[in-house]
Amino acid sequence: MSETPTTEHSTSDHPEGNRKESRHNTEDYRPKDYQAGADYLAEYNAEFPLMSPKTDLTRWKIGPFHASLPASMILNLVLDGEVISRCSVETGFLHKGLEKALELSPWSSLVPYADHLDPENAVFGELVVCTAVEEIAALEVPLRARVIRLILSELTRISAHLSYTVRLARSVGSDTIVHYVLRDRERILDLFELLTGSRFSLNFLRFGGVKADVTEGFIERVLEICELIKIRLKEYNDIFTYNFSFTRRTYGVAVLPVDMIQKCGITGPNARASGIILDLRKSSPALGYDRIDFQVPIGRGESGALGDIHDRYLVRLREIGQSIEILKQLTEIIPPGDFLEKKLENDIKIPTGEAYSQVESPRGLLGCHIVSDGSGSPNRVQFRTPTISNLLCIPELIPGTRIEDLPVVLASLDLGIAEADR
Amino acid sequence: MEKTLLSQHLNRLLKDKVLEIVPFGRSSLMTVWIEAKSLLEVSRILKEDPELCLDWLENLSVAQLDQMFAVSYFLRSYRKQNSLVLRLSAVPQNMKSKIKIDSIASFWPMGRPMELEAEDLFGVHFEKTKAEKLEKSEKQKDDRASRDGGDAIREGEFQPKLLPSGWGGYPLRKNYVFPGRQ
Amino acid sequence: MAQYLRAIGAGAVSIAGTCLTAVPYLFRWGELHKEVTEGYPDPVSSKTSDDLPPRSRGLLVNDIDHCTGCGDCRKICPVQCIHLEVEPQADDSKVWVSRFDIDNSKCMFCGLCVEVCLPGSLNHTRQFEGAAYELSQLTSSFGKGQVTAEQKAKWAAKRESNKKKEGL
Amino acid sequence: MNTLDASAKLWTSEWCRALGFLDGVPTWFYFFLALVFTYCFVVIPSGSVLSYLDRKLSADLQARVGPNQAGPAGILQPIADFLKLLQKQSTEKSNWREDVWLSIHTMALYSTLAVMPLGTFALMLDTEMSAFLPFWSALVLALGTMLLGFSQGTVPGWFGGMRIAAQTMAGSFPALMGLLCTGVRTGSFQWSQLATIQGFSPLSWTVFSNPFQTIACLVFVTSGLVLSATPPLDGGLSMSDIHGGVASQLHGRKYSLYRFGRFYVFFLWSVITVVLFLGAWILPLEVSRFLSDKGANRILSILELILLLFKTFAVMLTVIWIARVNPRSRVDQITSLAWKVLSPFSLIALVGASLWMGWRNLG
Repeated sequence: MSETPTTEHSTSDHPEGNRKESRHNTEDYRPKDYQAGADYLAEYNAEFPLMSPKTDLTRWKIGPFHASLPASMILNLVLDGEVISRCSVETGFLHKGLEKALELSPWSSLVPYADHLDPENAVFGELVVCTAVEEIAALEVPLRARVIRLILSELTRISAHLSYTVRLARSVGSDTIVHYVLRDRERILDLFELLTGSRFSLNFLRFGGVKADVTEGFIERVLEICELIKIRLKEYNDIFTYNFSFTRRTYGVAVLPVDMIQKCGITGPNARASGIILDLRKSSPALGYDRIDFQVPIGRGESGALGDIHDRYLVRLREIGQSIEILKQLTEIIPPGDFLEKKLENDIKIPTGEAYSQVESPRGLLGCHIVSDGSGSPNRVQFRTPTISNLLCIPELIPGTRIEDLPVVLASLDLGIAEADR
Repeated sequence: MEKTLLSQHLNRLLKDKVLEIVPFGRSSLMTVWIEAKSLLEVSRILKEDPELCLDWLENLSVAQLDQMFAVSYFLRSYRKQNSLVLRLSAVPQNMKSKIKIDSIASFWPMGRPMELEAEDLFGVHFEKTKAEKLEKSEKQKDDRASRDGGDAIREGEFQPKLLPSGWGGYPLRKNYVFPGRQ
Repeated sequence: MAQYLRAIGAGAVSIAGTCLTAVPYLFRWGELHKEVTEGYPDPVSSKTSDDLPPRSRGLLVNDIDHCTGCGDCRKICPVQCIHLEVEPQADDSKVWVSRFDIDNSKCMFCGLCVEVCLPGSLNHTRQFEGAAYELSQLTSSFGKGQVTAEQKAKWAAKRESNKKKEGL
Repeated sequence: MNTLDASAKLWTSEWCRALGFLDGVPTWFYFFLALVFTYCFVVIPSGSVLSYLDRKLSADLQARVGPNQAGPAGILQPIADFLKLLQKQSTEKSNWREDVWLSIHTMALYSTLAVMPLGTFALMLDTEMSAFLPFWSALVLALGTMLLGFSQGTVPGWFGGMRIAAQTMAGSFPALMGLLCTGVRTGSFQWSQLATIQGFSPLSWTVFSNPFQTIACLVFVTSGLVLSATPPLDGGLSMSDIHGGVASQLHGRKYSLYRFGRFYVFFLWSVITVVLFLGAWILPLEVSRFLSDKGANRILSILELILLLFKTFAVMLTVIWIARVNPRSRVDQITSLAWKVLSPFSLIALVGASLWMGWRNLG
């Protein structure tokens, strides 16, 4: 459907069609040096645009659904041959009204809703909400619960980076590694199911702790999976990371320079791949990583260009390795004791106040600003999501690449459109 | 920077533009209340001050407390450990009208999508400065998009459009009525 | 020239190495290289509800005899998928839960309702197959049924008499 | 035309008699019958067998099971696929340009059945030109695909068509040079000559006759992949950015026609590779002499066909194996591979092979 370059399609994904009307007007594109005037429009063939009088540049509108897009959004490309010369991005197709829903629902349902902020990294949505609420209400989290939270978040980080690998491999058309990686991610989802009873929407964290203690054998299985993933990482390197075709498609493509990162506010692995050491796990002791010995992998520019697609991929692979180290240490230091201060009440009230909490999610810095007015539901819950910054850099990053690189570049940026649109 | 040092420094820098410096919730952050009209000047000072070096707008949050809208800018520095919350309040003429605040996108470009979101959902219109508008129109003189008005898509931009154009009301305001629930 | 030849050699070696990495899978050598597909409706290899971990959150079930009709679950549900109607019974401490519907198409299986259920009547089953042919079949009803007007009047009369007794 | 008449008659008349046809039907009928026979009993079964093997092989490589529902071990899956594609109807409005180009390119494509070398008795066109004719199929396929893409008027069609054309242009030169290398050894481009100069034992195959022929064989296979846009060198059919290029607008029966044409070029190319370099259909000398002495030409041709198809499948499965585990290359990288790597090496192979032959003849 969406590959037809000009005709406007699905107006049904938005309640009102007139939003699209305005877009229609800008449908044709004239290069700046085109002088023919009004007769251009008369000859313009709307059904088969490529049969219109030839101009140097082609306009191609991709989206909202297309194989090369990692999520639903619209890309307006101006193509010079196969090279993209300009591009604009439009999102908002997955707007769920999450922030409004959180305002309307009681405090107790904050956590299950926060799962849906970014379904892939459900724990981080819960974590950021819980940390903020605990700060407002001055709730103390037992040490055991903190460690369980850290174990869950590191497992999620591994799973998120594995699915990143899947998306990147799919975009370059490598099928086999996709199946290997998904197989291993499945083991992590099994662990979530064992601990929380659900694979994606965990609903496990509570204000002041976690819902339940670890089940029997959970810690052993975590260690088992750490060992397994370690073996698998080597296999991924053999089959994919340093594959000739893959490196040829990623070395030096779509380099994110440092000034663009600072201009767009990019955080997380994307920023670290360009050599910026920016990790809340190290800089913010409140997250509880201060007792753990680990490194923050940054891009090393092995391909000759620091911050290209391959660097972004390698940083994530190395982060998986570091997460395994963290998990091993966490399983050693997990203390006995309570896992929750007090059980969930039906109509829980949080005192008046506000808090801004940050966590280091797999995509970058995830922040949450919660304002409470002392009533049964929050006054305002606002999320600062890393994907917004990643989207902001696309119009500057993409021009100059070929359209075959477009899916690879988009996949390498790790866009979680669910959290960008909320 | 130390908390007390920071507030002293801010008082020295901004002089009478600061209304109040209070702690942000229970955290170690400082909230600097300013007036809406002095926003651009304060932003310029904060960004260009070599000691503060607040070159990163981490978050932009709007919250409604009764009739009053509080706009908070969470500022941070890439190179230094500084961070603070810049906050201003605005009251719309009535609950259906837009609020106009100056846009800080010329200082912190990463704030633009968040501003657009707030505009969609809260009806807080972040006005671009005249210089910026001029630059934009220079750049897109030939483009049909600019002739069609502000709603059209422009090249080289990221636009989050959380609501269809012409959507009635601002969903995140407290008095918002859901369609079909009058 | 040397660089050109080296690049060709590196490419050939890398592609051959990649192909060889997949060879163990071809012959299923060892535990690590087994196939992992689980056929879904296949009774031999697929997961049944018994294979699920103990905390698995499946479709909800309400043991209506123990349900007190307090409505805590309805209040806490983030998506408002529980519809509850109760009638006061003859005995003041008891209620008749005439309608207890869970809309499975809305339910997000968060499990909050199970957590707050005081009598412990609401529980998760291990059942995870909720597909149905009609929309109405997606609602699972546990209510005891609507009460007739006669019965209502009877109970009301009894309550009145109870009150009078107490008053006396 | 003599060879044509003779071989077509020789090959098909046996079958006609076996099937109860009368003797004395015209030559063109034999010829037609041979084409239909080749298509129905060689190409289509090979396609279905190979699609099954492809699925199973990639499933095994990817730690999956693969087709397992249709028939025992999913062996009926190709038939199920075919039936499904027949049922599908196009949702798009029919586009006459598309129909025209699709049918033209299909007709041109299958005309190369006439030169398909399938055994000693299954050579319909055995002239000095016959080895060059398959280029016709690849070039026509590229042209047809390009025009098909242009006629669709969509961006994927446009770019898919352009890329296919560019790839074929880039790949045809080294492929031609690789073919010339074998001609240097044989001194002829007749299929029968190209085949009979080799033997059953691998040592007598052209590919191992001298190092330059080995280079020529590798270049020939790789440039064949470039030429026919077969994975892993199928930038023009890339799924991730342009939805498979030209195929993105084709549905149902049209798609199956197009898709099978793609397979046919790949198959044809592998058959030619086997005939040129990998010992063709040549059985051990004792076997073929014994059978021809007995006059059992039918059994002989069947055995030859089996050997040829076995080798062809081996070549094709190797290519599929490489394609499954390696990422897809970008189209500009593919064309640069063809121009900058394959072309120089094919020239080296040609010069080297000529000098080798000359030196041996002098010695």
